[in-house]
Amino acid sequence: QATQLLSELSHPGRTAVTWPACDVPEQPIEDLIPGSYLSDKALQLPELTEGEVVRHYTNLSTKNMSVDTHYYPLGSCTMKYNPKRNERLASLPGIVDLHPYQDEATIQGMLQLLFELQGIFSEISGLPACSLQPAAGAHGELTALMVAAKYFKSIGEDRKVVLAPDSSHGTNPASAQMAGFKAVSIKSDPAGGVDMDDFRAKLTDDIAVLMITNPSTLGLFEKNMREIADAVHAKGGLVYLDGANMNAILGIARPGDFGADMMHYNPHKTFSGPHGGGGPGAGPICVADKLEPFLPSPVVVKDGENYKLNFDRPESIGRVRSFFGNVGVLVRAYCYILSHGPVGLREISENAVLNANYLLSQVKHFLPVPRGERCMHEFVASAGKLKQERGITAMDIGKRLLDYGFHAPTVYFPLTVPEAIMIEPTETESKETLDAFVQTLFRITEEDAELLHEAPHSTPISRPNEVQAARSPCLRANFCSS
Amino acid sequence: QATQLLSELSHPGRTAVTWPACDVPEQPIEDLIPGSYLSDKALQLPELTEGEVVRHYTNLSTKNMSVDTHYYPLGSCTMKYNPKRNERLASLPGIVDLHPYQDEATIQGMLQLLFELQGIFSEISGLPACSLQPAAGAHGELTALMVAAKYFKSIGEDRKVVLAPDSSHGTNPASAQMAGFKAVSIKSDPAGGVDMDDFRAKLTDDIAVLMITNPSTLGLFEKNMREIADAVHAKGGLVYLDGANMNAILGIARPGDFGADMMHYNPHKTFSGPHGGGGPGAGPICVADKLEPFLPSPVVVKDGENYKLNFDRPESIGRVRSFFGNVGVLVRAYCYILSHGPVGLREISENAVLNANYLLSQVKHFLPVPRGERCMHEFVASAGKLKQERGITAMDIGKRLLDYGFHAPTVYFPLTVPEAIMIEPTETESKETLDAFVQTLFRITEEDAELLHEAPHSTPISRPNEVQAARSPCLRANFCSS
Amino acid sequence: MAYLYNTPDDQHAMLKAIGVDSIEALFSTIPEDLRLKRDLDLPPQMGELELTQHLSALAGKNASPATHACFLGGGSYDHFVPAAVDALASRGEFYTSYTPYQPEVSQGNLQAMFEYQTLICDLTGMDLSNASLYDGGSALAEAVIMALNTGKRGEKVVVLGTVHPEYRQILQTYFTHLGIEIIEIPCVDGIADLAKVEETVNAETNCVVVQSPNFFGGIEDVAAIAEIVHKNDAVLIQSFDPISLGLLKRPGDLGADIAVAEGHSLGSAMQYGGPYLGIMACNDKFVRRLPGRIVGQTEDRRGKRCWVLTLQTREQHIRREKATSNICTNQGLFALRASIYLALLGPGGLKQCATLCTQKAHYAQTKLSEVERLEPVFAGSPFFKEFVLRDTQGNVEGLLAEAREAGFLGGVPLGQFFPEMNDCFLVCVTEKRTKQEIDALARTFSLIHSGSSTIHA
Amino acid sequence: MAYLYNTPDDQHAMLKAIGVDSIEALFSTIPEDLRLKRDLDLPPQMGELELTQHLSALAGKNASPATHACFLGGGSYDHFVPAAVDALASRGEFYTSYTPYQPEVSQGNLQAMFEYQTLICDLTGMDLSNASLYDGGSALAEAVIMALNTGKRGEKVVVLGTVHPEYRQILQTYFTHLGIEIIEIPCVDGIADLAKVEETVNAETNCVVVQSPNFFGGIEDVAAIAEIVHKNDAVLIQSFDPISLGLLKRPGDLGADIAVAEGHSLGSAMQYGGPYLGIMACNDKFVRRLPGRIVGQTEDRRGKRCWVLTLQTREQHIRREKATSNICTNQGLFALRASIYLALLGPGGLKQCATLCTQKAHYAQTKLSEVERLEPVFAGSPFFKEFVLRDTQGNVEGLLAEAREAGFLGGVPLGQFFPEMNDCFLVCVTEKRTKQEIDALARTFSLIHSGSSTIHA
Repeated sequence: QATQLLSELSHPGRTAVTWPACDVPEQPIEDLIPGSYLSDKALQLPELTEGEVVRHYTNLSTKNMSVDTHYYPLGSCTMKYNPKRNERLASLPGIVDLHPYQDEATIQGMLQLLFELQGIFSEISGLPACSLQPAAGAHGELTALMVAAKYFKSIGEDRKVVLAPDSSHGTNPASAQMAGFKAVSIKSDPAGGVDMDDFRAKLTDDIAVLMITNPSTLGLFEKNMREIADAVHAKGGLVYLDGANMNAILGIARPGDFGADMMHYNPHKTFSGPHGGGGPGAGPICVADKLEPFLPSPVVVKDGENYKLNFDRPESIGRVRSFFGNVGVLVRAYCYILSHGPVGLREISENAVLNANYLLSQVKHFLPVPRGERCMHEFVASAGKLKQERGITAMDIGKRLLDYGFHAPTVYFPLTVPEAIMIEPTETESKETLDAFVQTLFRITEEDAELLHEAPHSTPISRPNEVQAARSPCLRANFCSS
Repeated sequence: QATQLLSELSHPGRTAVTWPACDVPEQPIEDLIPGSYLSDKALQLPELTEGEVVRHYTNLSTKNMSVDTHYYPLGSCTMKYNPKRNERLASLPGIVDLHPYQDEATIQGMLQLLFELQGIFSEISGLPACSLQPAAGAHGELTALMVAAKYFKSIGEDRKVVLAPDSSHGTNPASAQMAGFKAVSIKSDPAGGVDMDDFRAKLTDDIAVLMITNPSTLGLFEKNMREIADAVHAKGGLVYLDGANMNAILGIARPGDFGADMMHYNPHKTFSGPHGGGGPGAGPICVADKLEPFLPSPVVVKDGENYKLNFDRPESIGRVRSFFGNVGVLVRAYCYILSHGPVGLREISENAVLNANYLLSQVKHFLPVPRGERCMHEFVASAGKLKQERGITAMDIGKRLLDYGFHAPTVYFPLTVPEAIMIEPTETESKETLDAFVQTLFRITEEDAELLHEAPHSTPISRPNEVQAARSPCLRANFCSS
Repeated sequence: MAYLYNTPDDQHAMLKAIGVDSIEALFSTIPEDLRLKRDLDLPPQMGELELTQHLSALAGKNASPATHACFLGGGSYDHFVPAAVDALASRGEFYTSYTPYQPEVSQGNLQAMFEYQTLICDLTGMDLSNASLYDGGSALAEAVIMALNTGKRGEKVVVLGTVHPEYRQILQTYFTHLGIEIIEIPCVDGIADLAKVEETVNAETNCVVVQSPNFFGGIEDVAAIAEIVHKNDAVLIQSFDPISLGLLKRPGDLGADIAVAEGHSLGSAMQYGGPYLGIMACNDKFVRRLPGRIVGQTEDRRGKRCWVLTLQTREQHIRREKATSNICTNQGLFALRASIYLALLGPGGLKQCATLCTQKAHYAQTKLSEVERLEPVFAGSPFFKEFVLRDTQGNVEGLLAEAREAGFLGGVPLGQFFPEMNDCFLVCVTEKRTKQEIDALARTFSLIHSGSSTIHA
Repeated sequence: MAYLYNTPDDQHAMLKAIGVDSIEALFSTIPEDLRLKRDLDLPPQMGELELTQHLSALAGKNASPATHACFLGGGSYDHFVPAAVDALASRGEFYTSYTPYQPEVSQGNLQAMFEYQTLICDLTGMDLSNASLYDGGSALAEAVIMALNTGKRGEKVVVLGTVHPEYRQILQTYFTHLGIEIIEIPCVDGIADLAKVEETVNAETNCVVVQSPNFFGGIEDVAAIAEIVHKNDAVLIQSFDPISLGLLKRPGDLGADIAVAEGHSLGSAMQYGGPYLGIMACNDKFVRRLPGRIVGQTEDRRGKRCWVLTLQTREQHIRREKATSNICTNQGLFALRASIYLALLGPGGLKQCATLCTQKAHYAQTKLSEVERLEPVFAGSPFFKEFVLRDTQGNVEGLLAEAREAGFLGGVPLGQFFPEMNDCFLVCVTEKRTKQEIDALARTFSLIHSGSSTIHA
């Protein structure tokens, strides 16, 4: 039903909204605003009834796979269950409807929550200072790198290089670039860790920051973590931890304890913020004491019994976002963390790692996992051999999984593994589901190659022509060449 | 995904709920309640995580057609759009969470709403007294018939007969039976109205109540309404209006003005209460002044500036339901009525009738509509000829519509039309949708008979074996012979 | 205009297709003299913003358990509703669909109802459940109808005085005018007097209605009553509190033939009394006499397991005046909520919930009974989550009004139901009440007693 | 334990399959000395009931527009959100899915984003829109990056002083440490001085940032500024208020090359500042430099129209340090909300909404300016829904604190952004404010002035 676009469903004269009559004495609008500023064209927005809008979007929604409907082992994205209570609580009056410029006296409950959350994030990270302002993980990276830049400036050093392993998220080098650094890539060793020779070779005196994802995108804990961090510190550099994979080590190891000076969290991954079809996330960062003065303003402080916003931070990099931050996401993270407590948080990681290792132990027999027998919260299998032997690609396998009611794992990332299939079960899936997934995956590897190339077969659409989409971009309705 | 039953998904040791620790000094439970009263068996409820429950029910939901997803022209059920604002407003704190035994001082807002709603229902019906207590339309019928019984008793008359046309809802005779009356059926005339000869023949001196659905289930306004009502009144009987079809005459004709002494509303039909997969509805009734003393207790009254519950009603039939009534449904009706105002309410009926007549004008060319060229808010087509000529039944057509993404109309009701197909478009569907429906319906009548007998083809299941279901009833999991 | 689709252009095109000039003409079948010649006298239209402001203002005039610690019970309870219940039951596919007349496109509702029936059977220990009735009170009336219809000779209905007074009123309304005799066994001690039951129930008794936990919170000796009832070949109908079954023996284990309940506690809000959920479960022998919808399992043409409405020959739309009941709508959405609630809690969660209610209620009874002005009533009887207190100063109204000012909905005055108990009130303690709230209520009652100004909870 | 699935039995079976003895053993790859040897020092676990009570208590410590008539603006606005927006956006399939990497099972999100892009283009009069950015402030920074990256020689960024002060701070944070010169044109009269713009913009200017309606609510002469900017071959970036486009000329009509906005007003709550919606639209020429996700239309193998993420070679996951931005997540859920909002309002509804804001704001300006203590600032400039008042007694803090006691969030003090304006505050009037509230605020200010005790709204 829902493949028509809003613009195609539009029908002149329909509307879903009735505004109240103007209850103040009305004046001709031209008496209030000069006519030259007023639009002389009718807006081309669609005209629909409320029922049509509801039916359209309800039907659209059912064309998505989602965590609420399907197993979604999308590696690196931590598609865990998003608790319904968090949605309810983040929508409470007095939470959802606060204006960011309300006087502090009227938002003590909110400030208390945010103050506590700063402390919670610091405790989990082992890094004592926290900023809740960044709007997403990548934004947190950028913010932290700006903090680093200001820190070096404050001590009179001019450092330009940001190192990151070649298996890192693309956001790492991109953030380095945006922050004015030079992004340099470090090779991975055959076991998937940092190639120590390459690392040492690239660890020059002008190292500013080493960005490391640990556990890595391969799902491995960097075995030389301490040595790497010590080496960076010895050169006067800072270590940044990409916290995308914190789901594996909550309460088990703290970045601040294993050498990081800065990190971000991805609350939509680790702390169950809903992924929202692409966002919003949030990107709170924690840093070591010496970097605290440079964090964005404001931060929440406690003054006696009162909570306050502290803007009086002369060394701060300033602002990276309007208002306080992605509070709605942070409230959900707070709820999630309180729902677990210290023991529960550790159990999250234990079970995420248990689920991943269990899957690994079952999958490796028919889909090689090149990097290691053991993993943290996710692992990367390879269809390289299948491709060589039968022409079956990681993409084919991913697409075919859709037919069986499973979302595909992440494919072709990290780039260091050929035909990579990156599987992250998360802790909120049952052994039964994992078993069903493994059986299906195995069955697919035995299926006819042609069938797989043409997959998926039972989804609302078959494989789209992505080349055409990029070659002759059609980016809005009624404006496409085709 | 969701065809497994909860009991099959259950896994010992899982749960979705963590209750708080007991914060009062705990005592051994046997010290509080004698052991012989305590269960000695473990409950056999399913054990699931929250995520599993969410996924199960989310997927289950998508196996339903619904107004939010599909056109649903189910005759007699008025499947109109259910406004989202009503759901939000009926869920406001201070509305949704009130305890029925709160002191009147703490519920003045609620009582005001209910008091106003009593008045609104009376104004729309033209009958001055209202009880909001009945829980559903059929319950309203029963209640009104009890009111009638008590009324006759109060004037020392012993009347036993309740008349109702053969095209009426089954609830009419069933309610009459439950209320202790003898249900007698009146024939329909060829045009679908009350057969006046049969009516006169059955209008005996012990007539208690004539129950009439007007507009009728055939979608026709009873042309002899005044004459019928006068005749009943002349015999000392009462006229009851089954308000199921009020959607056709809001602000256009009032039952109290055309002869009814009593009526019920179906707020889930006329006033957009969601149908909820079968309910809840509500069944408020309005009655003439002389019947007011007999209405159930309590009713809401206004005393100066205060609203009160009046229990001091010595002639009342008493209670038909615990507490006040289906308040949540009534709040939605109130919202719906205020969303329209007097003009808007009439427009509802005008457009419901317009849509139905438009559909009728298009459908009659290929599916005969035996009773009349014109209709009110719905009409009944017949597949009788198609069945005779090609073996295609009303059921076949209904099932095939499902394949095309339309819910089936009501079939085989009323019983007076062979192979009845009862179509009620409602006012909240567009001409485009009606046109698409007509085209599809036409296309189906041209399709191969075999294809139709086997329809539906694209739904989650094919036609179920209903005979087997009734013959060897399996009414709970793990307790079926098959 | 709020939700309409037809624009004037649409209307014009449609009228043309119909072949009439005006919408007015479509109503020509309504005799002129029967039509309303004026606009309805109703409040003017409000858009969504105005309506929201209006309803918010009305809601703001109510106090509620969101603002006052709620110790009210008596058949409607302030139990906790997990967010997942609201989230799932508010999906449009559930609440904007109707009775599953077309099973091929209603498997969601049908399976959910079948699961509901299963859950209710497991919860109650009964053989069968229908797919829900209106509420606990009318469900009880339907149970009596079902018992009367089973053909046993007796036509007398015996009802214990500890049954919810409103439920007893409903039975009076439904049956006395039909000439069916309802014999109420007065309750003196807040619990059934077995000797009186023995004395009253006889061969003419069709059925006996007991409630346990009863209206005063007391737990009846249902098994002993069942023995008396069955000895007389009568039907035992038990009204129960579903939450209590986390701890107490199930109606089916106690010998009930029909078990009915107010089920809103299973995941639905109090809503000022409705819509609620009428639970009805029974023995196999009633299978073709059950009122309301029933879902059964079967197979489709391809042999796939599926579910349908079944045994419809009991129902009014088929059998008309010969139907087992006039019921048409059920409370599908609230049965769904109950299922989701039970699936979330599971056996352990329900047991814990019931245990918390019991522990806290007993703590509260002790604590509140220590208030000088108050004393426990029926103190000897075991109870679940409710108990009765007497205000020795005989001013229940005043006491509760002052407590209300201090932030408490402190109890249900019993004088409205039992004139002889107008110095008593019923206190309910659910799992939501905290020790802090209970202690504060006790302190408040004490302060009221001593005449001090009260403090807000 | 809250949401876990593995029971001890499951864990045991899984460990056995893995071939290790304990969960502990799975962490053996983490060097012993890097592990935490204690429990985290965090609050203990709370079940849902406790957590609900805790959050409700926190919420209860906040005042909000639900309890206080809100006249706050400055980039975050108390506009009305229709219930349908919440109902639809809260469907699990929307909010628990992620970036549509698998288009075959993400057509819902993809089509919704394509429609969002279409709606934004239609709303702004621009050629292109991406699928959203974080918020209005960072969107503006991304717009400047995009302008700087187009290859025009100039590296100087000119920003008008009437642009939101926080947005200007963000530009400072993003760019000054990179050595990019940001030239702010001070604002004296609450509106851009065209002569100063003319004077400042030159061949070295890469882009000019203007906001209209600006931070003070004033409507800038964007067309005139565009002329100056384009004469100097620079890029004009306009930050706008989407609601204002119900009345005002669109950025595309005024000559903006890039249009950015804070879009939360389109159907999302204020949420104490986020998550919000960064809108970015631009001319065709930026198509391969746009940051963030973009959805394009294409066909599947069977020729069916469908939608995919496209132009991904701009993005960090492909291009790493050569990407146009580091952005990975977008604000998909809030773009969805904006789409639903715009689809509900349509052109007429948006125009009416904008008109109500304008009429009411002007009424309020007049009314509040009549208060003896207050006077309008920048009174000569046309404005949309916000305006500045001066407290002639210089005690903005005290005035607003007293108004708060009377039930008003009366305005945003401007001293925090402009030290020279610490006797001024910004008042915003949306369609939600009623004449009654405006009059009551005026009365309250008067009463405060006269020293009378205030009354609650």
